[in-house]
Amino acid sequence: GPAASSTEAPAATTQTIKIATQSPLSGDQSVLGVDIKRGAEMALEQNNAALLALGFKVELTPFDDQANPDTGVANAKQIVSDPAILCGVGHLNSGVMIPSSEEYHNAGLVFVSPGNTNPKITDRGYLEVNRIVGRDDVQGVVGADFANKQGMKSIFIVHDKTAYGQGVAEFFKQEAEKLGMTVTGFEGTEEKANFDSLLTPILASNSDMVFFGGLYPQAGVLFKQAREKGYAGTFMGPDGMDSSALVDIAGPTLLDGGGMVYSTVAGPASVYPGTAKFVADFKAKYNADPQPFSAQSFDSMNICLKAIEEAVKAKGGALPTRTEVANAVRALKDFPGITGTFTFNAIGDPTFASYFVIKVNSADPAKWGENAVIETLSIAPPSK
Amino acid sequence: MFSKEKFQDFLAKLNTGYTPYVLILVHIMIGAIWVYSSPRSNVAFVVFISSLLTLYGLNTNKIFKLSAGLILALVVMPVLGVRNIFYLEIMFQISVFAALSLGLNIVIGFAGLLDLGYVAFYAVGAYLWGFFGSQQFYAIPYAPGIQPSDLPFLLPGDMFYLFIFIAIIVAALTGILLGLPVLRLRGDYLAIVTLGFGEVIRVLANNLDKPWNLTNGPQGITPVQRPTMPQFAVDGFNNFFGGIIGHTVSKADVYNVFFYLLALLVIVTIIQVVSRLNDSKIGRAWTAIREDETAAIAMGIPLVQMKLAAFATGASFAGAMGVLMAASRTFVSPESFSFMQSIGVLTMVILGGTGSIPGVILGAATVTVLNLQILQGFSLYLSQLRQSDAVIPIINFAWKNLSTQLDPAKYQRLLFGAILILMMIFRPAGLIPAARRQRELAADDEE
Amino acid sequence: MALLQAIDVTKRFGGLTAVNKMNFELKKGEIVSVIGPNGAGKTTFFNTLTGLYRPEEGKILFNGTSLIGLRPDQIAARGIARTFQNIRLFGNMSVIENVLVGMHFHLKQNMVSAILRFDSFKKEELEAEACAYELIKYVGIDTSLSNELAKNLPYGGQRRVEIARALAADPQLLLLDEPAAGMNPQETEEVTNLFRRIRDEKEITILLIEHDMRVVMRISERISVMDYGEKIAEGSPAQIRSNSHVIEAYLGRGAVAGQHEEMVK
Amino acid sequence: MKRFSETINVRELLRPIGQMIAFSLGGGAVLSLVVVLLALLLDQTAVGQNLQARYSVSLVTYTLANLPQVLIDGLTIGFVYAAIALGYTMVYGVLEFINFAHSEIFAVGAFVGVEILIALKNAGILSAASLGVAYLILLLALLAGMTASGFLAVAVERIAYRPLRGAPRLVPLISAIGVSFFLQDIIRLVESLTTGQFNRIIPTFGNFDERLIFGQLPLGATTVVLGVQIKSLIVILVAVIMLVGLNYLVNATKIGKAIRAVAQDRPTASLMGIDVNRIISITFLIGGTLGGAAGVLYALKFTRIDPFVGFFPGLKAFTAAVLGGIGNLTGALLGGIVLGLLETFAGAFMSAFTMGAAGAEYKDIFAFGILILVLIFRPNGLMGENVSQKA
Amino acid sequence: MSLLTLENVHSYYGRIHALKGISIEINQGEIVTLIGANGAGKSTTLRTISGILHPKQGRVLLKEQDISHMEPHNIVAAGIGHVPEGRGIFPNLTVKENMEIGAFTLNDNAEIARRMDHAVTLFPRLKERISQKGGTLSGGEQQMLAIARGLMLQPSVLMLDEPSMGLAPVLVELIFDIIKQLNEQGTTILLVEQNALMALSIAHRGYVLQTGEIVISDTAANLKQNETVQHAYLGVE
Ligand SMILES: Nc1ncnc2c1ncn2[C@@H]1O[C@H](COP(=O)(O)OP(=O)(O)OP(=O)(O)O)[C@@H](O)[C@H]1O
Ligand SMILES: Nc1ncnc2c1ncn2[C@@H]1O[C@H](COP(=O)(O)OP(=O)(O)OP(=O)(O)O)[C@@H](O)[C@H]1O
Ligand SMILES: [Mg+2]
Ligand SMILES: [Mg+2]
Repeated sequence: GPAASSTEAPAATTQTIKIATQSPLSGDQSVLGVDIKRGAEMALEQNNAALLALGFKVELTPFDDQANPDTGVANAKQIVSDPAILCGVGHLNSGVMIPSSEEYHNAGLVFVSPGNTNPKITDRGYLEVNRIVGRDDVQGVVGADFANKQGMKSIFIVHDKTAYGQGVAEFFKQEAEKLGMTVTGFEGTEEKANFDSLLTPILASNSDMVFFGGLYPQAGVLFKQAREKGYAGTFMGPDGMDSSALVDIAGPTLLDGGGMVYSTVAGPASVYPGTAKFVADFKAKYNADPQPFSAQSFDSMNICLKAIEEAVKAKGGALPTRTEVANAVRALKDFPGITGTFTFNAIGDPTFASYFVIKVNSADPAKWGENAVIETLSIAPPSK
Repeated sequence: MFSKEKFQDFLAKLNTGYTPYVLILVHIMIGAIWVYSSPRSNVAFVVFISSLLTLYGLNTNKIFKLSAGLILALVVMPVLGVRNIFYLEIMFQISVFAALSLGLNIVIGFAGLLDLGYVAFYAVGAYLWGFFGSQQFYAIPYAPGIQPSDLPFLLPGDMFYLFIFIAIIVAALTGILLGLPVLRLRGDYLAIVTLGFGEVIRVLANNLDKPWNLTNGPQGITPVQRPTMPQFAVDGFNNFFGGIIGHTVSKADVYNVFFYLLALLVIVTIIQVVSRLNDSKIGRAWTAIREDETAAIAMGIPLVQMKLAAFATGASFAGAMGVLMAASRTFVSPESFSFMQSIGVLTMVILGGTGSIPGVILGAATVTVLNLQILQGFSLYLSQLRQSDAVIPIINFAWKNLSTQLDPAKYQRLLFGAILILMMIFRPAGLIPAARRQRELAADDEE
Repeated sequence: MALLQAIDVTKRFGGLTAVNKMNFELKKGEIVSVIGPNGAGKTTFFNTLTGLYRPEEGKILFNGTSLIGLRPDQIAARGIARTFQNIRLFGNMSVIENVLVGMHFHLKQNMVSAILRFDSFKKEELEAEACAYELIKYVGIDTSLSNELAKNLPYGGQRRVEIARALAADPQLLLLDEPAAGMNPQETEEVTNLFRRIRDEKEITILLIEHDMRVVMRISERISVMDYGEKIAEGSPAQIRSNSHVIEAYLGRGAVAGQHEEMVK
Repeated sequence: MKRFSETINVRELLRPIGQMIAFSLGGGAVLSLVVVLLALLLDQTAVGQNLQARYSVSLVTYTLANLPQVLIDGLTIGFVYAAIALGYTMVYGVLEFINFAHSEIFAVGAFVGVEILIALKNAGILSAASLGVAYLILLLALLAGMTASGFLAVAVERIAYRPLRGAPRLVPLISAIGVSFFLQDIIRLVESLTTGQFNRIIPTFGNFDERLIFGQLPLGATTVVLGVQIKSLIVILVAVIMLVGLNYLVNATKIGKAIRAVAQDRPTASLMGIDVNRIISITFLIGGTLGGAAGVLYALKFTRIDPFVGFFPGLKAFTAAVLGGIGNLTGALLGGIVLGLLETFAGAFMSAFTMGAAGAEYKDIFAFGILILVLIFRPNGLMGENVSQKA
Repeated sequence: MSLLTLENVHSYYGRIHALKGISIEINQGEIVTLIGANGAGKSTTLRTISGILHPKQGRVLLKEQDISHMEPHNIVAAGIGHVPEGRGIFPNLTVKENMEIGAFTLNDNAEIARRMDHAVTLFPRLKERISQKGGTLSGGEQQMLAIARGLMLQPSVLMLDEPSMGLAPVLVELIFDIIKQLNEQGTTILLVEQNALMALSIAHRGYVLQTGEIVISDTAANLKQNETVQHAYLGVE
């Protein structure tokens, strides 16, 4: 058993294993990217004991992909050229993940993605590419189903023109039309501050719901301005909305009218108690609330650690190869994370990712944790 | 006593007779052996590639320079590169950006037109092959993300070679199309219009997924095909270099070498074209326009035509490089063509020395190495320190306690910005100033 | 037939008529001066001839064909070269490059031949260079200065380079705008002789604007006087010198004019 | 003592206000006419039917009902652009270079203003403030932002631009890009040292978020509520004051004349007894101050700021400056108004006129497209005058 | 005691050694002229005095005060005016504004207006062009403006660099008359002219510069008779 091995085999010389992260640490996407790194960092600090006991010191090697494919690929090559790196966590942008993961694949280095929901990531079927988040095609569907159940008739869809936001929005739209709801508009915008012009058709369409495919900083401002202009319907969004800063930005009027709901793959505290501890630890360590994908990054890192541990054990305490670690990731069964329980399917998607629809209950950012789960779904990724 | 003159004498002595030959060879040897023996040391790599500078700067005969350069670029680099593909990637990116900088240099350095949207032409090339070299043609009816993945490819991968040439033409035409209306504008107006144009191209790439899905929007197009790599090439590479490299090289890595060499080829072509043009009536006309438009036109130089020529030439190189990039990455997405990229290339040109071909190449190399290797390496090093038990000696400060907010990895722009400012203050004419400009600066610095 | 003919040329700036119904004719091989008070419209008239300004009214015929609406570079290509009142050399190009730029439209090379370096290209470049050296020598610049940056030459030297650059275009008509301004008497005399040589040896017609009567009176075969945009007198130097209207408006009666007389003798 | 009219050039005070009104009315009228005409033309075509199907209103009704609000929104954002553009224009006018770092100077102003408000909020002062006090507090934040940005701009010029005065034109440009990067990360560093996060949200206080309602227009099943937010009015008001003040300073005072002289010929200006360095510092001070004010107003209007907030508004503002004719203050205003109106019109009506195929995502393309068009016909911008050097 | 003194002044443009140890003395109330071939360093001398260029070696003294390292605006404030070669008109300022800038150091609006009136009566042409932009003036009009602007300051020492360049003969006469008048009213004048004969005819003393060095200095009358001067600079054969 693990306990036995940890007492008997503290190797005389500890070997160093490294785990890489890649996310934008600089530039305007660093808000999210830095917290991906932090989530992983915290997981490593909290859970490196098992490997240490086996005689392996685990180090984090954080890389900055600058949200730029060229930098991502160059870093990827640097990562794969370091034999001590056995597992990786990243990226934020699908546009960076896709070309970079070609390198991981060539080198047999396993990566666990905390945030890339683009279907293409796993559709290539690489052994080395896994993710613990749901796919856009599922999350969009969850949202649309929910909206339908709530009796929404007309929906205006907005997205942020990123692979993530537009991805979710496209699937939401597809499903919504299938369910017979009217999609009154489908518009993308890179605007971050002034939504006046976009609000003209939104208000004129008199839709029951506005769905925003994207992240909370943009959504918060949009929702705030929409309410200021008198929009009274419901707002909805995907897991990119999951931040207390949303209500801080959007202000109390967010809850007026139809209020605000969001779908998420990250379990709320009531379902996954680990989440609450994570948030508390995070605040203690970094003096800030974790951003979206930070908890997922925490889980991704834990999966890496666990897989390496399993691989080491399977090899009788010796340093495993990258392929062995990659296989070990796929071999994990019902890994208990704070954002779900994970088992990977043949292409690296989590089987039966859990999806929640959550309603925002309070305009006080401090009470973000008290948002109510109003729907829980467990959905398998579409089979290929 | 140390004196400046003595030191300069000493330097001059080093640069005569056989000494420079010895110095160059020693530098290359040390660099190569060091990189070979510790294939992951950044310092070793910087020492190694700086041997190109020694080779360029020291005074040796042309044939020696050429053959040493060729061996370095065609043999030593690929061999060391496949031992650590990160280096190959850096060399590849240096080549790509050097090619882009050389193209932009025609526009800025020679004709004096400030173009802030240069990557637009790069995007044109990349999307051209991205569209024709992938399944995108058959994905037109589907919204991004929801197309089936088993669509056929429109063209075979070997059309890649043809598309390099097509891209040259298409990018040049795009340059002319943009240039026609705007080239009458004064310098800074041109700057902002080209900036706008760069944004327009990026926004189009991001948005032309509706009503017809031509670019697949923000998701980008993948997979983009590469030309076929015959097995014998892979085997040949392994047979030939296997002994030195120490492991068998996979097809993917031979592709890396291939694209690296292709980029080199483009650079050599550009250098030839640019220096020959510069040394003809066209180059003289560009300089004349840069100096005084009114006088130039009164001397019979057709202004718009010459400016268009500069614009189109610059654009065409970017177009060719775009095709190369799309194939090497097998992926194109709008993120590669942001305004920041344009600024990056501009920085390389000016940092290296506007109008100076070797300068611009050095500028591209410096920025790329700085960005991908030195700054990242520095950050990693500090991050390692923070995870170790190391202590700063005298003040007895444990690295562990360094606030996580101070993580240097997050502040690359700060470092980069500071480097830019300092460079401009202390070396405003660039790393290797253009020969002509050097005199200009020397004469002006009293004013 | 007249080489150049300006008929009723008018150029206005807002409310100001800088050139007013100007009629002017130039025969092949002449040296003619345009003089007149400051702001009379002389430079503006030059600028309309070379296409930098488009006149509101009137015709300009060169060798019988109209120049109106042509771009400056097209007009230059038809054989009109010029210098500028404020020297406008390409300061950061060498002297010889400046002269080579003047040959631009005579060179047959194009992008393709320049890149591929055909023999014809090399030959042409060599010839052009030789020709440029010739011209530099011709205008009286030491050829050892050929590779000096133009802006590093003293004022008088720059004026000469400008003339060489204009000659490089192998023009039929050369327009000189105050070529002797800022020159001392000795240099003034040298360039005056140069102009005469250019006309005699190269058979180039010369039209010049100048305030220095030492130049004007010595070489002009004919002088046109402008004031307030109009031609107020025309004639031989002797006629103009004694035209009371011109004396009043332009020459003045005092020391300067007298001095010039003295000097010319 | 001199009489008022002798010392104050009233004409220079009134002229920009008149121009402002003329531009706003003119720009709005032209664009309104275009969309209304388009709507009339397309009403009975597939375009109209598509809209009928989606919103159950006719295209003409849709256009007419939305028009007033779109005009108001367009002008508001236009004034924001104009306010930022003034800073660019100021510096460009004197040094003839694009101060890329202006967007970060703007951001610093925004952060200083917002941090003060957050501090006041945490001290409980903000929530207790009466309306009058709220306005005073806003003024305080505005002044603080202006001061910080003003001094920062002067410091940046000293350190990063002044040593480069004699260098070729592109050199200070690169230095400015360097400053821009540097400041972005400095803001990030400073802000995250205190709270771990580097974005900030302006506290809600006073009545700035309230919307003054003018009336309602029926639109199919719904109504369009016409109104303008108090904070938008504040933005416009401050921008107008800034413009008038700056215009007066530059065109009617001695300092202004000196600024223009330095802009055109530094050595000669110094021969006139003008202290060139001082004038350049003053210019940066003014430009920075305006940038800081714009930053605080921006935060007030759009709620959330981060160290990169300056970038896009900066880009737009610079475009506006060029559109109007760079270096020309009134031009900056006109450019801002035109750009603001244009993009708001594009964002609001594109989707209706293209049957949903293209919408708000193209509004920037629209802005740049118009810029190119304008420059083809007026190569020096709308107000730029062409002082060609004489041959 | 001299009003303005140059002691062994060396000036450089980058590496170009333009003034090689020049010493000049100008007394209160004098007209002093500098003559020399193109590129001799006449303009450089004026630039060095007015602070646009700082000497690498040597001193410039104004009434015994060392001004060699003062900035141009302070030198102007100390009473030295400089009408530069090439005119230096502010192209986007109107004629009127150009003239107002000339009196920048002055704060009395009435006095400024008075001086402006005086200047435009001297050059009626400028009055016609009063609200035209400086950059669109003809060459000679710009020259008039430059001189008029120099008069606005009413400095105690006025340096004029080739004031007659590009001017019609009548105006050249006028300019020299004005210079004489100014001098009679007490302004000390340092004059650089290509038209050396005329310059010498109104000057008290003159210096001859040759490639950055002073080769002759004498009274104007003597210089006029000096054969070298006659031959090289007066065009007498
Ligand atoms: N672009 C312009 N805008 C307005 N007025 C102008 C412009 N160009 C020239 N002028 C005016 O037109 C008149 C003629 O100018 P022009 O330069 O032709 O004179 P000129 O005869 O060459 O004088 P000079 O001998 O002083 O050089 C002048 O009064 C001048 O102010
Ligand atoms: N800005 C400059 N940069 C470099 N060299 C210069 C510069 N200005 C003048 N020189 C050089 O300095 C020397 C003296 O020039 P200066 O202008 O003082 O001559 P000058 O006597 O006024 O001649 P001119 O009669 O032509 O006005 C010349 O050799 C000239 O080429
Ligand atoms: Mg003239
Ligand atoms: Mg001079």
